[in-house]
Amino acid sequence: MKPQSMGQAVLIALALIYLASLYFMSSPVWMGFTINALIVAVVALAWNITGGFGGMASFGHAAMYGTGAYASAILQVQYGINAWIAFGAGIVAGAAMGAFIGALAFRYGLKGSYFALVTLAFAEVLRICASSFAITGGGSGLQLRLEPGLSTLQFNDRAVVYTILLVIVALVMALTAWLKYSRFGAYLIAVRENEDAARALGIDTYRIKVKAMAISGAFAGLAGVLYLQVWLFIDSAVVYGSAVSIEALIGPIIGGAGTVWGPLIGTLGLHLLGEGAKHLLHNAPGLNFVLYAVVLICALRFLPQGLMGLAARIGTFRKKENDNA
Amino acid sequence: MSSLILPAVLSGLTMGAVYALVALGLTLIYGVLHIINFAHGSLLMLALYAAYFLFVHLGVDPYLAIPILLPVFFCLGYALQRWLIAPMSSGSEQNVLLVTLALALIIDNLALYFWTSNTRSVDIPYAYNTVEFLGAYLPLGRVIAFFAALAAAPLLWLFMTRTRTGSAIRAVAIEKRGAEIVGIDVNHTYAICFGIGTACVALAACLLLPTFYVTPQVGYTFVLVAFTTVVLGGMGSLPGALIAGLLLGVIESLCGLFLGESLGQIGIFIAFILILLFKPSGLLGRRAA
Amino acid sequence: MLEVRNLSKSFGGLKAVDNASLDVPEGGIVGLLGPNGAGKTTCFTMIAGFTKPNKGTVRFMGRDVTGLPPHRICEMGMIRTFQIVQPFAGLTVQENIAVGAYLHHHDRAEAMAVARQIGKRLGMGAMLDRPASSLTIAGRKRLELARALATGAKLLLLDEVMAGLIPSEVSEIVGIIRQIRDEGHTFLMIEHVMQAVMSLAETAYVLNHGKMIAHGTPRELVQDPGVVEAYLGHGAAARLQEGHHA
Amino acid sequence: MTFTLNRRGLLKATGAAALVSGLSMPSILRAQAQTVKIGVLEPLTGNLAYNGTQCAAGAKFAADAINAAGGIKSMGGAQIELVVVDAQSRPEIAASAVDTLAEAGVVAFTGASASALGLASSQAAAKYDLAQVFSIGTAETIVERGLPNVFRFTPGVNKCTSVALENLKQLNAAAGNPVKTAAIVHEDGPFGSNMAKIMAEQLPQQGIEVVETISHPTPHRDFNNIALRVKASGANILIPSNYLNEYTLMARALRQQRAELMAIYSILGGAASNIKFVRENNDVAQYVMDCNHWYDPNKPESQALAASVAEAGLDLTYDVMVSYATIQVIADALERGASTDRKAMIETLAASTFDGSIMPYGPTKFVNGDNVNSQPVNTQIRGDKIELVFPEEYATAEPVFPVPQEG
Repeated sequence: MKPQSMGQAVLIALALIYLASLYFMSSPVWMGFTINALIVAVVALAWNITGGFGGMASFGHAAMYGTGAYASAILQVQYGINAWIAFGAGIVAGAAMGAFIGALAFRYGLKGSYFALVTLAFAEVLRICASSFAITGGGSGLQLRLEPGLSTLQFNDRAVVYTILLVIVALVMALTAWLKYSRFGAYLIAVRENEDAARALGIDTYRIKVKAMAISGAFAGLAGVLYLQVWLFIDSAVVYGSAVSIEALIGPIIGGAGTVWGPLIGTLGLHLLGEGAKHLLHNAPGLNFVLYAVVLICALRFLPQGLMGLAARIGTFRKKENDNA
Repeated sequence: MSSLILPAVLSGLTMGAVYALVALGLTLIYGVLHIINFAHGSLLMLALYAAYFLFVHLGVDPYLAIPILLPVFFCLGYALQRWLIAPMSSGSEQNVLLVTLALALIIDNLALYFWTSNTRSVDIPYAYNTVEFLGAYLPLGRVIAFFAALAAAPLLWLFMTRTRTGSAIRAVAIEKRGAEIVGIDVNHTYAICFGIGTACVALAACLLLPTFYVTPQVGYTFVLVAFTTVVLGGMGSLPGALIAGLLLGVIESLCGLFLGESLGQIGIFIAFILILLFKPSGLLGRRAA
Repeated sequence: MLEVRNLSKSFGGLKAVDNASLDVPEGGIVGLLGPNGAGKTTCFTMIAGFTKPNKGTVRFMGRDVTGLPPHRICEMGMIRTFQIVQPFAGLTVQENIAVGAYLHHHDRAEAMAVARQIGKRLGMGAMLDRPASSLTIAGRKRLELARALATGAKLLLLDEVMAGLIPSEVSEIVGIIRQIRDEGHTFLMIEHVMQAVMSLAETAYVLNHGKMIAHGTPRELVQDPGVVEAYLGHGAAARLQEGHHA
Repeated sequence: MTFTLNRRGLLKATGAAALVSGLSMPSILRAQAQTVKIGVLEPLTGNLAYNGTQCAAGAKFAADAINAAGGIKSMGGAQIELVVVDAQSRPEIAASAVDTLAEAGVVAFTGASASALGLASSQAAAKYDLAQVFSIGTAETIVERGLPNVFRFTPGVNKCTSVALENLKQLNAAAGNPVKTAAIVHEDGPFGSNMAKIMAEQLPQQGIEVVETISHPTPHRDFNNIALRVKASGANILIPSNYLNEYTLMARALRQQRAELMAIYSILGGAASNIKFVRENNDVAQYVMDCNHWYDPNKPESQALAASVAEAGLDLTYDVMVSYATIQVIADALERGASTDRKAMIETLAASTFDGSIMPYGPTKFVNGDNVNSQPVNTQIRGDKIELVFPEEYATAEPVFPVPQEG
């Protein structure tokens, strides 16, 4: 989690200054906007586990995000279960969905394009199912009753919601950092770099990959639950829609996949860019997505390790390495 | 209900022909470049708009637009691959996926910006003509699409096996390094292949427009089915795509008839996941990833 | 320590390995020789659990390990390396070795300590913090060995560990292998570089067209006309007799 | 007119967006003595952009008309300033956009074209005590939540369905009860499914037997099977409830499969009240009947609106009408309350008895936020026009029921 260079330190500091400045700006608009960005950042961090560390680019993280949101919403709305329990259940459901998709996909050795397609298809099947069944409220979705309070995990004050989200993002990042420097993280990176070599070194690669999907699914499910608790409403297009899956992967790639700070920085940067463009282009419909896409392409070409990778090369703290790979 | 089975099968076949047409381009690109073109649906949408505007502004019948749009979209596809996708993805498979995804986002949202989400459709004099076959009424447009697909697949196959360019494409598909050594311009060949794939989409669009509608989201309606078709037919197999497209059309039609139309589409996705899981090489594919 | 009996594998009618048997005694260095496409690597993949044999058994330290997945076999103490060495590029040299060490040391600090110690033992002390992608071929080969050792393996299956090295590097690695053997490890190595096999292996097997055609000390083998024929083609045996110092 | 904006700008899709920027920039309006801000929260991008843009345009026409007529008189002729924000067809954006509206200081806002957006925005607005007057919001959950800031001026799905069936009964009776059987084709979302359920219960009470019920997803590519099943069922009329794209394909397939129906009678039909559908599919559109939101074409304001819409080159859809009317409702509340206080606004709206809107409604009466005196009316496509055919007091043409069969 520690910055490795002056550039990274500056980048991280910028993000932190922005996040802290919101407490002094007292603008509900910017806070609301950043709350959305932080929820997306949690899915981005989820994607980062499989896509960044594990090298398995999912195009369907909405599958876990939506499952988390729906699990929590169904428990609260249909069964009247306490929001705290439902919160935990959403995370567990996301993890279970991740493990399920992973177990199926990796059992048959899917990777690359095939893995991307199968995750996409799963999200799509779930979207259709969620809009068809009564328990999920069909296409009209599910809505939590507006009852602010600690027991319902609903808060009227934006600043409170914002603070909670900041704490959660920090926790997820801390967990990511811990994972990265654990046995599991080393194994996951080994699987990304060379699966056969990893197997030879005694790594049960199937288990590692499924575990990664489960952890990623738990984070994604957490993001889905957060969305539900903040906006109190979900429907199938919103939580299982492809927009979630796309936003989940763009942020980390631009910020730096496989880094701890990359997903947050990428997501914040993109959302700020989109918001800025909206003001510059006078609300031109949909153009923020065009902008995201252009930035994504440029990042793929010019920033192979994302912003964090770029920043790492500026003012390195350590002795300069000659990297001839 | 039983009296409906034959018309449903025929209807499924004609719909399946459209899936096959869309899938032909996708499978060709996959077979050679080994990438999944996520922008395929968006290019279809673009072609539908092109055909629509040709009709509305210049009065060009969608079928007569084929000779105009085929070369235009070939060039578009060529240019996209040569000067955008290839240089921007630096050769990594995952990057290609992401670049085409980004391209889809760009095309879709620009279309939304310029043309709005309004549904548009063309009102042509023969729109309601039907062909009577074995007591079933088949929409003329769909019958034409069916035969066009039946003709396009073998033509494409002939092109791949009988022409110099076709041989070059196949050489690159099988052994990129080797092809480079014998003097084939790989980047050029890739771009040609992408161009042909995109031209297929233009053909599909011209055949689809008389019986369908255009919105910026229309590509999405077909692209997942096209993915399924490509995977079912075997990634990269032209005859596979044709057979799989027709098969999926019939499956969807019959599922819709007996299980309800909603499940018809879930059926396609479930089929898709099952194929990916159990037989990723598809019906006629050689091998999985 | 390792007993392979009647191992067979065919790919679509083509017999890659046909009834191959071999033994590796504890503490030994055994070579597995053969021309390109003889089935050596296929043999390795079956022994190490990467592919399932059609027929035959593999016993390691008295236990039947046939058909077990690689990670289980590795846990028992047998590990293979790869012909084309690919370090985990995103990690440093020490972290690379630690990936191996994690097998029996779940704690990061412990695994890293083991990695440091093994790295130093293999003469990589100076490069431990460098990214693995910056290593030379020789460095990568060492890293491959270090990673394998770090798993605590008793038996190492080395797949052409000398290929692509210049002679001075070869003698360095030969020295290292000897040193490791003396510390109590056992080796089965596929090798093309005759010099290395000659100086290292006590016994060797020769595989041709999937069949074991010879077994003996390296010195016996180079004099076996059948082996030389298989290895270098028709008439090679005769030519080799004339000028014996390639 | 206070807008320097060229009206033809609206011809383009960007029109509404340009309008947004023009409106939210107070500098343009600084010349005015006093302004009152009203929010317009609509999806200007995404899947629902067409409806949202139409709604935004309707609100603008209303604000123009009111301002031209002297603004809010009780507030010294204060001019209405619209603050238009984009809900992007995403609930969380709709909810966040409420922050923007609150920060801009609006007294109330209208929106949003889709129930999902409206549900999200009204909940966010409740925290600000900010009134939301729904333009379109057919889902009943909107008014079932007990939020005091929610006002639905137009009828919900339940009322639309029962009125539609009652109207059908009367039309059928007037024609000598030729319709005995009906087929229902509905999209499988909540809108279609819910409506199909109500119809299956209520149609038999009108003496009409439901012989076939077919649901389909959205989007759906192929309507041949559905047309075949409708035809095979021998139903006299077809009652569809789906959206424009599917409606278009369905109508074509019915024609191609030569289904002989006495009527296509839709409820809140996406297409049957859509002039674009009429233009692009004129042939199959003929005599299609719809029970939907529609204005009272005989009112002078309605005719003025129709003229303005035509002048701007826009489609006159029910979105425009409904949105126009909701601005009227808010303007009336401002007139009576003469206050920009948000809480006071909610109270004034709740007490509204306004009956001067362009809609064919009785005096407004909000019960739990739902206007009990709203009602849908029947329209029918005739030639290249959409005529109001039922109830008689608002009608511009006689209903044709059943449809004359072609030879």
